Amino acid sequence: MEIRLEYYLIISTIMLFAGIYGFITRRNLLAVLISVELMLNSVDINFAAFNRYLFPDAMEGFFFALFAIGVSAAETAVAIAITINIYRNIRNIQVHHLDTMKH
Amino acid sequence: MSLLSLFVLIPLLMLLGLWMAQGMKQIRAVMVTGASLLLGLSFVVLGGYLSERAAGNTAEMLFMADTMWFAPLNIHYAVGVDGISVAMLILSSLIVFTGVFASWKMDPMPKEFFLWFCLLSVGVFGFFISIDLFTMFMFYEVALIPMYLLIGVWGTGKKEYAAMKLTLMLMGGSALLLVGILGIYFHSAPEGGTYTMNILEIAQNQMPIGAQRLFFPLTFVGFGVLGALFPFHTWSPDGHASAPTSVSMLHAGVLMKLGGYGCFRVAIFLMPEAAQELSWIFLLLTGISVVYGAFSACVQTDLKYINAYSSVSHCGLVLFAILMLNQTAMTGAVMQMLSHGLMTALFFALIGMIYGRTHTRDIREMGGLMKIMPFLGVGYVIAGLASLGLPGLSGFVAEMTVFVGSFQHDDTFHRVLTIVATTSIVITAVYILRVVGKLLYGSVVNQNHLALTDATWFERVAVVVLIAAIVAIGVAPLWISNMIGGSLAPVVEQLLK
Amino acid sequence: MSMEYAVLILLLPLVTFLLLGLVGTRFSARTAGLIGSGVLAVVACLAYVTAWNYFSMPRVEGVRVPVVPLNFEWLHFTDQLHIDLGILLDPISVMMLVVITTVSLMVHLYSLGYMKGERGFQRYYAFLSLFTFSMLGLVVATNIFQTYIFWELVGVSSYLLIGFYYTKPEAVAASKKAFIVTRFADLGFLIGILLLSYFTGTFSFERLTSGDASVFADAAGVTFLGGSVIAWAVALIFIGCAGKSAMFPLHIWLPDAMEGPTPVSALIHAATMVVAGVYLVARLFPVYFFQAPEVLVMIAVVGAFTSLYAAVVACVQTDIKRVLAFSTISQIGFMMVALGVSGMEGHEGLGYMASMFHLFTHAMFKALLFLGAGAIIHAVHSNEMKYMGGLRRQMPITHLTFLIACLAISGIPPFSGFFSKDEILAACFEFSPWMGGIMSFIAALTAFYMFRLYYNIFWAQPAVHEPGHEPHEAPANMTIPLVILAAISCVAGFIPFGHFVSADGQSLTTHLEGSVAVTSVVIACVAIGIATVLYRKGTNPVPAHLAERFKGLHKAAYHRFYIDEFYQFVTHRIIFRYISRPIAWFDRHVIDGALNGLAWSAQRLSYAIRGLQSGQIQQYAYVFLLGTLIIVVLVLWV
Amino acid sequence: MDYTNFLLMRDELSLVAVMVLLLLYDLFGSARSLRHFQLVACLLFGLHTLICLFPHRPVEAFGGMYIYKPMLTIVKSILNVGTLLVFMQAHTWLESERTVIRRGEFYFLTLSTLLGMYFMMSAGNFLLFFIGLETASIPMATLAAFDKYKRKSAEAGAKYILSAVFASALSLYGISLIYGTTGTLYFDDVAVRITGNPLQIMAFVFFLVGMCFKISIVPFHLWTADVYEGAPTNVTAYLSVISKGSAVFVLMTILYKVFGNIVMQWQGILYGLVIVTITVANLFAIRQKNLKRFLAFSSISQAGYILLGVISGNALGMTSLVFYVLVYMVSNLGAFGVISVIEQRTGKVMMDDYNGLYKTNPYLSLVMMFSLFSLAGIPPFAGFFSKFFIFAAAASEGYYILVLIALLNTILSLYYYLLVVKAMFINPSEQPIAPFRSDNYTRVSLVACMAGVFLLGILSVVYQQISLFSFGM
Repeated sequence: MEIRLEYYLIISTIMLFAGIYGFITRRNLLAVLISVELMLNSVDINFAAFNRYLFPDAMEGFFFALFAIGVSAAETAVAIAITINIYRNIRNIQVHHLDTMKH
Repeated sequence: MSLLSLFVLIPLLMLLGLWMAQGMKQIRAVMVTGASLLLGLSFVVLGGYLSERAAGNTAEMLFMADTMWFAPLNIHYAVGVDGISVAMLILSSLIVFTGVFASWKMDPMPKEFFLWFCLLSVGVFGFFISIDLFTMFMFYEVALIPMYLLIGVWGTGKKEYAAMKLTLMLMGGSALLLVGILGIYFHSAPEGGTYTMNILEIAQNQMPIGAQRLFFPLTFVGFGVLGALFPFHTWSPDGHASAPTSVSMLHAGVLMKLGGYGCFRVAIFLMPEAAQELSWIFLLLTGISVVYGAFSACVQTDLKYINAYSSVSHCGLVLFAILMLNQTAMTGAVMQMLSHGLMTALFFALIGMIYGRTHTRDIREMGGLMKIMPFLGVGYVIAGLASLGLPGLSGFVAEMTVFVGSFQHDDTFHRVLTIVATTSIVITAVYILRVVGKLLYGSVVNQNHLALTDATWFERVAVVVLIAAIVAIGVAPLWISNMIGGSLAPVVEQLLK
Repeated sequence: MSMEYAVLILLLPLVTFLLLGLVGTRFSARTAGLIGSGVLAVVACLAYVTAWNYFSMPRVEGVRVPVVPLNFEWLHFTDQLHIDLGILLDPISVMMLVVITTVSLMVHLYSLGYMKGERGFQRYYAFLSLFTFSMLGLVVATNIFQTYIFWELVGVSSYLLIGFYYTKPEAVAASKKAFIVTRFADLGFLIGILLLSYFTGTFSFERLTSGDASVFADAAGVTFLGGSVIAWAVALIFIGCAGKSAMFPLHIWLPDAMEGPTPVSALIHAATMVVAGVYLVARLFPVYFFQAPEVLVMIAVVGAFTSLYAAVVACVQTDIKRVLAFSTISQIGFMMVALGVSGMEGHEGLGYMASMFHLFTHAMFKALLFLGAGAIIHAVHSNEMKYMGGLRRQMPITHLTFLIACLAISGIPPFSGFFSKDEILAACFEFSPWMGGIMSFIAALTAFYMFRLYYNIFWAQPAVHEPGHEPHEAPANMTIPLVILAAISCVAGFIPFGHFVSADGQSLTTHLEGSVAVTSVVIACVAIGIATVLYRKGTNPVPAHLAERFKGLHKAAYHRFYIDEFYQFVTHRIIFRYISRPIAWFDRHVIDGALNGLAWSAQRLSYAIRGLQSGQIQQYAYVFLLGTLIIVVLVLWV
Repeated sequence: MDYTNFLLMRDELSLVAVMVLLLLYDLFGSARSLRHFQLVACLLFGLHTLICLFPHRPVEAFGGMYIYKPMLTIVKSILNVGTLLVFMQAHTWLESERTVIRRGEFYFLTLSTLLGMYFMMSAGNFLLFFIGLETASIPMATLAAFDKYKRKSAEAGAKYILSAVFASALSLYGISLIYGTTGTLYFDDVAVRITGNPLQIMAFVFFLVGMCFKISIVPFHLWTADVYEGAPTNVTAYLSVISKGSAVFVLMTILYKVFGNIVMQWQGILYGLVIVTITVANLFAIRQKNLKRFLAFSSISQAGYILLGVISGNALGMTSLVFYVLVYMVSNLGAFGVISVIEQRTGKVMMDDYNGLYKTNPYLSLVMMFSLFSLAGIPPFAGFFSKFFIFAAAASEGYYILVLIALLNTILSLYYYLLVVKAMFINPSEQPIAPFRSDNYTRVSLVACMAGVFLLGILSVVYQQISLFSFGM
């Protein structure tokens, strides 16, 4: 069976929306972070797949994916640091507790 | 340095002087010196203007100066005056001058008060000398904002509400105005030409009629808000009632004239065709203003409200006359601006002085003041008589010019409106005499008032100067009417094109 | 010939006004009064010289030509329309100069005594000077706008003088009423001027009355509601005249105006200002006659009705100044009628001449009556008849002069009123017998109420006076003017008035119309006789019976047929309650309310949408996503 | 590979040098000498600002990955000056007991974000752009959470990082689709290959919302108020002017350069966004009692006005936008400076606390008032001029109705600015903030802000200089 570009795109889109869904519904900050990673990774799949299937002459897509992975790692690091900080402050990491500032 | 720029420079120097002044004496010294310089300067300009004209100088604007300011947009700092601006400059400097005397005993924070007062003057003078739309608009806004603090800090009654309302409504007006100005700017030259903000240059170029139809109402209403155009006038009663004396004077006396002046200088001068087409709508509104303000004034009990509504009526007449779009009526409009400026300033000055003594402005709580303070009483009567159009005082000259001019249209619409507007002279008489009767005549209502004193010397200065000006215009109107009428010729020419 | 000195006639009173008005309090009362009176004496002399010079000028083709010694542009409207200030001397203006300065001088002198010791004496003289100036300016106006200017100025000086006792509420109310009513009438005047000037392109009297039909060419065929536009214009102008001259229904201010000092009533509200309306109609007479004859008829009708109305009311008033006030209204009615029935050429212009003549004689004897009344009021400290009676002994000079005036107004020869009234009646009879009959009846009524007044004051039962306040004759400076005016009233009738003043400027020789003269004298005598019977003793019960019998009529007449109440209703109910208050309410609540509502709704909206900012990061993301998708949808499918 | 390419990146190199020097100084400086850290940092950064002040010829490095245009010098200088002002205002905060040991980090993190912005602006390729964007935003989260003992600060950090990642994920998704449809990441090539097919437009929208997040355009603004309120005041100031300013400029250049083919679409989108942003932000702002939150909404509405400069798509728009950002920066920093110094001294940030401030601290009140007036667009303050020009820019393309709506909104905004003025000047107070003397750094920065507020408009040279380097589509 031939694996076509569409398959990758479908997968990546599903990942993206799964990530978004997770982001919006998860209660735990870490779960939310994981969801964000899903979103970022879907993008990486996109880049790689486009590069492989449509524009195999250059490596732009791959490189972009690489950089994106690096950046997302950095983001996660910072996010986790902040999460820890939150835990130190309020002793839990429930997202809905982060609402002292509103309206 | 052009002569006219001094009008902006002197108040700025006054700001500086005030900043450094210590104590009430120095503050007064700065203010009196500055205001006198301004007054002197305005008469120098007047003299210069008249002699230039007498010498046959027929340029549209005199004493022009022009400096490139924002080259990318072709914005200049451009000044120049014609007869109308000269008249307005004299009015402004007179009122600034008398305003200083009327707020001689300012308390608290006199320094701050006068700082804002000077800033206000910067705006006012700058506006009248500008012939560049941008500069004009800038000065216009400069004049608006100090009002907020002047009323909010030093006012009385519902001052915060009034100050906010006034500021926001006027800003609303200037919002419309700014769109209008931008529209004019981007149609100031044919496609591919260099756009310009210079009024004289824009007038050379015929704006497309479509654009005129769009921007004339915006510009007119924008300025009209400040000119108390019905139904955008409601800032005026509350604002005037809450403002401190000299601010009311300056605001009703000069600032409201910015509206009329702008309507005429920008809206009508630059968009004559749309003015012809759309004037009827605004004529209706201003016609309503005239009568409506007068009727409203009839039943007010607060002196300042009476005068504020009377201002709505009189300023309505200014816009009304401007919209009549002929030379006589417009001359009348400018004279009405002058006249209303002077007499309303006089009114507010006197009201402030009376209020300062009786601590009430409710006419039901006062009576028989003529006997107690004859000077102020007589002043009030004279102001009242000027307001109801007594010949020999300025109001008559202005109103008659307006009425005769307005009547020169040969269609029923304009005629009927003119007749409606003329009825205001009767209603004006009703409310003026009502106030005079209740306030000054009759017996003393409040026995505590018997101990009150008449005007002090500085109050007398303010009152006498204003009365003198009112009488001067009323007795010898020809030169000023000719000066104004002559300057209107280009506008009328535009309209006839 | 040059008569530039006529300018002084105007300037001197003005200067006096400024002097007394600005620094009057620096002078003692006496000095101020003397300055005022002295200046006025000079002015009067100047007026006489002017009159002498003018009337001794040769006629041109039998016509007295006007002289304009001064005319300058005061205010420029358009190239055609401009207000000039100037002096126009022609027969009627010169005649008016004489009348005004004479009466004014008498009043000035008289006031020296009458107003002695009043607070604001200087102010009083300042206002008198202002009035004199304005009135003189009015009569010498060269154009209709100048008339309007001075018209307003006399209005305001009248306002100031009526309200002279400004601590008295009635005086304040009366002054206000006078001003507003006349102002309302002036609105008509102003609109009339606007109309007239628009269609004729001029304000100038010379152009308007030149008889040149081309002046009115523009108005040809322009009609409005069936009347020609010129007719409308002059009818509107007549409304102004009616207001000033207290024609029905705009007369209501005049009786109240008696709240002012009595000499003021004599000067302004009897002799001079109130005849300004008559004067203006006379001034524009050719316009009325040639362009709007229907308006002339209207003037005659209004005049006659007013005259009748006022005469009836005068019969039952008890305040002597009010009686005189209504008498004034009635007499002005006579003048108006005379103008209304007049023609233009030659003898047809009799009415015009008679009107002016009556104006002249009336000014003298009515001033005399008022000044006399002033002396009486001065003596008894009241206006009411019931506090008077039997004064002929205490006040012989006043009595005598008053009697002369009463005879004059009643039209008994050889006093002046006889001649002028007789000519009016003759003109009326020529116009229509009905008119003549009515006017004769009014003349009889006049004689009746004047003698009712006379007997009630000087005969009848003497009222009881507090000891120490016995009535006494007025001082010399008050009686001398009385005597002078009485003398004039005696002889003025013999002036060949038609020789000086006539509608077409030609000399008009008049002669007594035997039948008319005899009838009127007889009627007057009968009326006087009735009055004598009824009121001489003051004990005759018939008047009371009559009043009881015709209770309704008497009461209505006493209340001046409720015209004032009607006005009260209109102004207070309709204007204040149903126009002004709703407008003020509308302004506060609807217009202001709309703005406040706008502010309020912004606040509400702000509260309503605050849930958007819930503080929940996930909701933010949700909104974020939603926003993105909405944009995508909108961009792709809209 | 030609390593001399690196030398073309003068500004970035200079900035990196400053960062490294500061890092080393922080690490190895003696405790005694570290007392002057603030001074040294400001001086060093000031030097950098001077270096960056002079434009040089346009260059392209790394095959078009890095692009320099003289306009960038102006924008970078504006950002530099702004950052310098923030540094000076941060003095009191940084010297406070809890923060003093971490002040080196503050500088390093701040400068990292600045570096990211530099790259973002100079990018000629989506890759560099993306890296710059992330470099600018990740340290920002740590800055927001800088006051680590404060719950609000931590919350702000969390909200910022989560929102930022979410936004950049969507944005990246958009970029990936753009890549998929055009086959390239270079701006110039993408620009040519954008045809306006639905997929591209969708991709563009995803990309755009990522940028809108940074600029805080409604409805992508919701993080703004919370983060502004929670973050340390100086960070908020930085966030509101520098971060926003750079993002706006980048957005504009990308829209001009890359998406010129679908100008109709993005103008339409911006049209709607401007209206929604200004209106909603103003409506929120009128109720705010916390001044930081208040300024957050004010800055959102200002962002709406800034977009008016983008929408016109011509050189006038760019000039006006850059000028607007400059003026907005000095005005906003003036306001934040006052809030910051008062918060540090008294801990008060509520509007009611400011009642009667003029009586006790007249100069601070005046600075605040002038700044707010400038933000409201009142002459003679610079804000008037910048607003005028931005409206002129929009009007130049015929967006009169948009301008009118924006202008009517200025009434609303004037209302809430006046509320603050009213509190300071009119409202009486039982317990006004006691008079105090602010430190010299703050003073200098406030004076500089006021100089900007007063002079930037009146001295037309600034505007003219900007206009020399502006370009349109």
